[in-house]
Amino acid sequence: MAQASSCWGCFQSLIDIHMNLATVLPALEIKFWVCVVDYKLADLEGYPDKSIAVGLFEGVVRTEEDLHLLKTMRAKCQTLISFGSCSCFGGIPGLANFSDIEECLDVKFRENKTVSGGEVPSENVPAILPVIKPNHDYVDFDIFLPGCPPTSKLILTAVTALLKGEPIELEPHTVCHYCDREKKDTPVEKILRPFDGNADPDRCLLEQGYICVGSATWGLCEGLCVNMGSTCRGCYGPPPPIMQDQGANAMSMLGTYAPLPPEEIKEQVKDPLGLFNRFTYATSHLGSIRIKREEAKKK
Amino acid sequence: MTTEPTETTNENEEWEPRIVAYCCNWCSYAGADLAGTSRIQYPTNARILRVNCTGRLSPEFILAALDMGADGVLVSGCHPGDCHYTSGNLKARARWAMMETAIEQAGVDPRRVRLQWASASEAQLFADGVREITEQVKELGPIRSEWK
Amino acid sequence: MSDTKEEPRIGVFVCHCGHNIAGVVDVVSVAEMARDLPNVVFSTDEMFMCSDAGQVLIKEKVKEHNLNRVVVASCSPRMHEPTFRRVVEEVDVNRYLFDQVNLREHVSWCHTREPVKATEKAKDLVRMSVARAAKLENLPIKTVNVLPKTMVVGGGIAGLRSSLDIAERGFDVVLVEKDTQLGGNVAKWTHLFPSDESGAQVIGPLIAAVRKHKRIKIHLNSKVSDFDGYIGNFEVTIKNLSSEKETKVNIGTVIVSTGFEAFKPVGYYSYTKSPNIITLAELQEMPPAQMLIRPSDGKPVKKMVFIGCVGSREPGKIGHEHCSRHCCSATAKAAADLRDDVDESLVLYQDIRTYGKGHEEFHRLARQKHVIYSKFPTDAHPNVEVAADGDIRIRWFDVLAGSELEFHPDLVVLASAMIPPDDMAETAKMFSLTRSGDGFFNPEHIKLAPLTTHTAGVMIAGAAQAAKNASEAVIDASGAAAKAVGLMAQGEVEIESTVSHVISDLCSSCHTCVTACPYGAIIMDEEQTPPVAFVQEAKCKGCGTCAAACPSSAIVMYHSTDEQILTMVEAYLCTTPEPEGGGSA
Amino acid sequence: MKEFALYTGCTTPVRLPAYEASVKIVLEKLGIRLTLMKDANCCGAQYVESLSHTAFCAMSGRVIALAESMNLDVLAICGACSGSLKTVKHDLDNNPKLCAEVNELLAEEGLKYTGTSEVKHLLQIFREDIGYEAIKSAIVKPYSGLRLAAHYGCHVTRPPEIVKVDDAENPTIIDRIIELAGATAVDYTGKTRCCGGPMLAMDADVATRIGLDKIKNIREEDVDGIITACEFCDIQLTQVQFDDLAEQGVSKIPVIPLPQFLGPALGINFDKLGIYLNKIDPKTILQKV
Amino acid sequence: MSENKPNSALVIGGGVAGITAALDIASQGFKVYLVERNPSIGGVMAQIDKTFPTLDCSACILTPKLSEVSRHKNIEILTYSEVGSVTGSAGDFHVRVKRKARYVNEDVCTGCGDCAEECPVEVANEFDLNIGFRKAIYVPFPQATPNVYTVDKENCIDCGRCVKACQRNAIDLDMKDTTLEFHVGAIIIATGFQLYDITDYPRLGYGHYANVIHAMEFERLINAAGPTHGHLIRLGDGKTPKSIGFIQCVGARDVQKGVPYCSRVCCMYSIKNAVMALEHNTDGEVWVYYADIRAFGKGFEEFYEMAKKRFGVKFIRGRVAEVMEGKKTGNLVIRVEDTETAEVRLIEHDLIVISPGVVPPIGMDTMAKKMGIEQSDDGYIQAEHTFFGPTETKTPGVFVCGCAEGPKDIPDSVSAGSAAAMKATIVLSQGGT
Amino acid sequence: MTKNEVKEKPAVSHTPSSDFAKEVEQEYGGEGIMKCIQCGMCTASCMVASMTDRYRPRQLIQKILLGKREEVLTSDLPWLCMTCRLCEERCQEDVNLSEIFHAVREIAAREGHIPKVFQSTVDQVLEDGWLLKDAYSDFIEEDREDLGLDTDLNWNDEFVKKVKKRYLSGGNKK
Repeated sequence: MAQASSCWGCFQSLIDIHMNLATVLPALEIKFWVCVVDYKLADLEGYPDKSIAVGLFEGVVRTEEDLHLLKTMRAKCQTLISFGSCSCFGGIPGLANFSDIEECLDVKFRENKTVSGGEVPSENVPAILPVIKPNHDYVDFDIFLPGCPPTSKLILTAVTALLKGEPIELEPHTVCHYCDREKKDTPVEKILRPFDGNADPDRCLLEQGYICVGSATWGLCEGLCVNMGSTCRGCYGPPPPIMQDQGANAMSMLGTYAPLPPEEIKEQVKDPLGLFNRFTYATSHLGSIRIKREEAKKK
Repeated sequence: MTTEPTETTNENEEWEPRIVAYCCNWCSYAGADLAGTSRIQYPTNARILRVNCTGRLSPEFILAALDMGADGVLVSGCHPGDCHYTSGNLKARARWAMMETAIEQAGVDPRRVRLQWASASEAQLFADGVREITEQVKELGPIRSEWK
Repeated sequence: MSDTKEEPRIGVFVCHCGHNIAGVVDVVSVAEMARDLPNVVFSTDEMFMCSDAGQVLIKEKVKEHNLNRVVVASCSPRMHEPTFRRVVEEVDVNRYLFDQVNLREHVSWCHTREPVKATEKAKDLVRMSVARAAKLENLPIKTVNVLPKTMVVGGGIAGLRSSLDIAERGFDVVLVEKDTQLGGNVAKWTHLFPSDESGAQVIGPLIAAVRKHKRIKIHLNSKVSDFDGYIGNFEVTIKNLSSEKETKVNIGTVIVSTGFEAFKPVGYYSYTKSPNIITLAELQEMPPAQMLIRPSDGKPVKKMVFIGCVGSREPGKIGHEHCSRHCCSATAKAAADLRDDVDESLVLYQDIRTYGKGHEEFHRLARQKHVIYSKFPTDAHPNVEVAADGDIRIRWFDVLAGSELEFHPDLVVLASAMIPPDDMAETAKMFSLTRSGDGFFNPEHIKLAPLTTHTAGVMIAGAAQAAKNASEAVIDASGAAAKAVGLMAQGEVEIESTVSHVISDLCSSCHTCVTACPYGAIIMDEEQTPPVAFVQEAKCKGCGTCAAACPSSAIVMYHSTDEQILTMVEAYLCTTPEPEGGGSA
Repeated sequence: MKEFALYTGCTTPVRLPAYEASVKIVLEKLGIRLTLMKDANCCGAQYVESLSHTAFCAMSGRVIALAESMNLDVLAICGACSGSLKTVKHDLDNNPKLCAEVNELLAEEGLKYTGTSEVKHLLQIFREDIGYEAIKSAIVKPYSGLRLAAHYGCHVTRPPEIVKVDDAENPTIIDRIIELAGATAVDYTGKTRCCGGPMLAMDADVATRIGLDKIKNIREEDVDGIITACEFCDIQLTQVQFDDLAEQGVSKIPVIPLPQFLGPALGINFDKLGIYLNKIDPKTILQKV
Repeated sequence: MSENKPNSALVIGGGVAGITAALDIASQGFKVYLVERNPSIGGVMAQIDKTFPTLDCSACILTPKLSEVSRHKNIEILTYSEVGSVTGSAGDFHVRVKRKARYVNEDVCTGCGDCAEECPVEVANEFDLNIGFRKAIYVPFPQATPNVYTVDKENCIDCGRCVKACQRNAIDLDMKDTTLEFHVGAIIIATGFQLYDITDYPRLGYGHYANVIHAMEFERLINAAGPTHGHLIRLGDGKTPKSIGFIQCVGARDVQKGVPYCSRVCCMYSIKNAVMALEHNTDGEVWVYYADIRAFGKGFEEFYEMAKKRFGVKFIRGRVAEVMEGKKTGNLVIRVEDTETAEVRLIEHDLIVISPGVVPPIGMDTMAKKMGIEQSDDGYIQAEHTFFGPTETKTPGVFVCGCAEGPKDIPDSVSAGSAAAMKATIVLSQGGT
Repeated sequence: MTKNEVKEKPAVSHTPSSDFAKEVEQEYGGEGIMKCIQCGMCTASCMVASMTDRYRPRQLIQKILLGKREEVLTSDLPWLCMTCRLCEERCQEDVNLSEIFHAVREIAAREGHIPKVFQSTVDQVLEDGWLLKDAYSDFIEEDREDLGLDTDLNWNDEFVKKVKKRYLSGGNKK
């Protein structure tokens, strides 16, 4: 199990399998898991190619080191799993692509509001990459397990299947499939911000005007948020075939639900990319254009 | 969708923008036909793709085209209220509003995309639209140049 | 849908269309380029693809090369797609495996002076079409029954004629008229210029016959409030405007004959500023009297003036650019007929368009009876002023004498435009009809299909299509009736298979498509749990809004799939540079 | 032998006597006898015609009545006279009131218009009364290598439905005779246009320019001469060539009345035809036999 | 045979009106005999290059109709045929049709053209207004329907080479005219029109000056399938005309020539041709001389405006008095008064196109008399009543459509064709009562 | 009022009337005046019009149709027609212009508007019986003699005097 730039939440979720770990762990031989087992990168590099049965890769490639780790994992693992939405779609870190790398460094270091005279560290840190490209642009993955984080249940299902040597069966449905709210098939009359009014707890949030991207999101979460009263923000990315542009789909869906005058829509939807591609900017078309732009800049 | 776009133009030739034009069958495609039969001349840059209705167009089609290297995308349909399918164009218009903002957010000049309404009898309007986006995109340069 | 996913074998046929395409586009090089495209096994160019020779060529080559996809690069598919679909079907290629490239309307005709770039564009378009062709799939050919009943919308002279013809031919008619009586504009006219009859004389017998006919059901004071279904099987709701009572009727065909409205030229020639400035329609509606009298005081009119092209022929003014066709002849006849009543009568005109049979004679008669014709300049229309005492003064320039003229008539008659009725937009929407610049409905083809529309099963007749006189409306009406009867007599008709389809496994029951469909064609299949969306194909008109809206990619729009569209974009943008030919073989 | 009352009109005897002479001698040669009308009066064309239609009818009517009294049809050799007499005859024949009015005046000298005499123009005599065949067989000295332009004269051929001389838009009689005589008839622009003569009174300048325009069009066809059938036209087309406005430095094109042209081909000598009187000498070309 | 009322109709004339009528009757399930005197159906529309006001290519839009007719199982096309006699009454007419010997067996000929290749006789092609050539065995135009060859016996030299060339033995030079007899319930006259013979206007120089042509010749000249392959040239010297003048109202609106009525189509076809001329030669200039521009149909006025504004066609209100030929250039000078300025103008053009009016076709009188159909003063078929029977003749069961009733443009002819079909099928469905 | 209506113009404008046209129509030869549709064929055909801007037969007809009586009668325009009838031959509405202009001349003449040359010529003709009495010189007489033609031209001058008395004394009367 390897980890690039990320919040470590996915592995946290793995740990959250709790008691089930007891049944799973004995079946595993952990060859590399920096935060859990004391193997170094050199160990991983030292294994023969394809000697590891399954690898889980969490996080996004942000640095040269991340990239090296990813490539090494690919070389050593027979099955490489893209683990979590960062790894699958760029995730939240992918939103960094809104700015070019210099802008990022400005915010983070040079003009950091809590540090004066900050500068970009240059020693003992891996070189930072100019842009976040989806991991699968660097290497091929065998399995994608999105989610921010993937639910423990999902992880368990996957791990169990892997142990049995069976294919991982994932339902292709979107969040709506799991949503218990009622649909009346009426178009949206006004788009509401989350702070507007009180939502009818039993009725589809979208129909009420609250932007829920559940219908454009893979429902591996089984409707966790929507059934809890919150709109879906799309953390599982698009449903299979998962390399669709989730944002484009969501906009198409929402435009259909809410054929309102454009001014009204622009007024209410100020940040469509953030709304609809929150976890998938790097793998979206617009994100792809941005990546190409940053790469070109480098040249 | 990740196929690398290729340059079709030679460096020393004058660069010509590549524009994907989605036209609805009932109004704008017919309008483009009429532009032809009326011998209205307009730039050669747009490649018209016929769709039944602008309502058929997900932003995906526009964004994918840009991603594949289109320098501009034109969407032309029936006037709001005149949709052959009642309201497809209203849906297209709403989608467009969000997409336009998104495009801007992503740092792509929104003048690369154009949504216009041209009925079957508005050949001139159609041709003007093609001319306009072509000229606009020419001004902006190749989509690649945005990151040069 | 495709049961046969055999390797695509595409034939490309590039049409010269005589000089039309070949004069601009290097068709030979286009055909050569196509030969090297993936899946293309045959490519050629030919003088006229639509000719018998061209059609035979396609058939021969399909057989010879075992082609299963055909791309014809010629004119607009709006013109010849049906022709070529039929051709490929004759050699057992499904009609949906044909694709047409528009090299004429979209290339050669609009890039006449740029042959090199036009040829580039042509090549791109052919490459795109070939890519699409490879992704095309078989679709079944479907027929539906046609109910033997026609709804005629509008009970004016055209609607009455259509109704009567269809009924006499032995089919049922539902006649819907929004007014409380039949007869339309014609019934209102005491004088039916340019004929000798009064409106009542013309329309009376028709109304009587329609009323009497047992096959015709009349709904007066009614409007179509809902229109659903498809050719042969429309479901119509007719709403009575006063009782609000709704009647549902199933019908097979529709004739829209909603006529026109005489333009009220407010803002022109001081219309409304004097009761003695009226429109030609108002003149025609004036009650019959011994003498022509002045509306203001009932005194006999001594001097009158007609002004032509009021609200017609105004370039750049939307809805008023067209010629209203009937007015010149009507004016000539009116002026001639009324000349005996008055001392002086003038016709101010731009062009005299007495084109119809016998109409030139009205024009000559008017002149013979000393009606003075005076042509005013296109860019300086007559000036009409109404003085405080009601005196009307017209000043204008007579182009032909080169002199300034002035006249003080008792009555000014404005030959105002024929414009669509004010609910035209509503009607258009109801029947999915498009309108042309003149505001009237677009026919299916302006030359050869003037009576049918792009909405299969819906015909148009009379002034609903364009400004027309009553006689022309009558001819249209019978013609439209023939079109309706043709469908009903056959009893069944082929319909498009380009409908949406839900892949139920992928459906997540988000209901987006249900909300999206303007025709209510998508419902949730309650048999399944959870219920998934389901397209009622007969109701689907193929707009594809649902396919675009479905966030799960669960909806396939047949013949317009995402893949079929995007592959074209890709073929345009992501080509590998053509390998340079290594000299001629 | 057919006989006609010859009405010379006012102008021919004075201004172009050679025309009168050549008509007589040529027609005689072709078997037509002419009797000069005595005690005639002006037909009233143009001038009286403009002031009073009735007066005009009376004047032309009297000329025809005179012929009637001679029991002969009228031969008019002047275009204007021919036109006047024919139109008036048409009017009198179709308007009994007018006819009565005229006859009232004529009665004073014992004349009466009854409509029995035909009015014919010279060209009609050639075509109808002599015939092309007869002309052809009478040719003894055919011309050769001669290019000639025919000028018919407005009042000779128009209005066609009344004068009934030739096709007004595409007249052929003179051309036929030119060809019969062995010369080449040349078509030219504006063949049926007016010579400008009638305009002389109101605006001589315009009249001249009209005539010169015709000369210019004819000259473009490289012709040797112009053949006329009306003395007014003949004189006008001759005179304009002497005008200051005329193109300088070019040879003048002889203008020849039809019988004067036909005469030599029939073997009649030049002098009898009065050719020596022609203002633009046609001898050289008429010698092309 | 006449006990059972016939379930079929006769359509006389295979132009666009007749074709429409035939299709509309046949689509109702009745049998139609479509009689056309030329070797192919298609009529005048087949000769036209583009149509106004959309500039659609005429053959392109007509061809599908032609093939629809030829494919229709209820339509029997009788080309190269003329109606010999008609007796009987509405519901049951007895018709005799003379089928002229075509010398080619229609059922066998595939239109391959081997025969024409062999034929040594070249004659002027009347379809191209005698500008181009065809062989003595020929099809009139590429889209001809039926696509079978015809021997033009007047010019055939009986050499028999075509007979040998034909691999299907379809040619029989001894073929005789035959007569076909059948019963029909209704008859539609759609015999169309012809153009006024403009040699009747010597002042305009047609037939006299090489570079004065008429509109239909112009259509063939700009037609890609025409004798010049669509190159607009002067027939006099092969030069490309820069300046073209169109002369209106020739053989139309002319009381003196016996055609007092407006021909309805000339204004528009000339504007269309003017636009096409500029389309062919963009740096040229085009003038139209007219008395009134009658752009009255749907989209016509808009087209007229477009011609003026966008194409820069110059319109002069004034009828042309005469056309004069320049001696060396072959150019033509027209005399006209611009009546809007009272200026007399002499304007030089490289090419003059005369717009002839529409007159009833040759044989209309004979046919009408033979069938006992009433004609109007101007020689067309008299419609029963403007409102009550615009497509009915004075003879019950006999209908009229298209230009047989008077000049009409294509959409009006098509509408009338459908209308006549409607009326005919009412008679058929009611058995003539 | 549409925006392109004529601007206020101080020029004296004429009030159209059909009276004059009716008057011409009543006159002999003037019957066809109402047939004119102003196509310009006559002007284009007219040689006078082609040589001078003063004369436009079509426009003259229109002025009559609009009732510009004084303007027409007091001008010399009606007298400029050569009566060559080329226009009539071509007129597609069968308007007989030269006869119409004769009719107008007659009206003008009755009201004393006669161009001098017309008046003097008429006076001469109606005095002498023919046109060229004064021009018939001895030289011409000799020529005639040489050609074998009558030298006594025998013109009657009695009748014309009667005509003058009856129809044309003091201008003319109808």
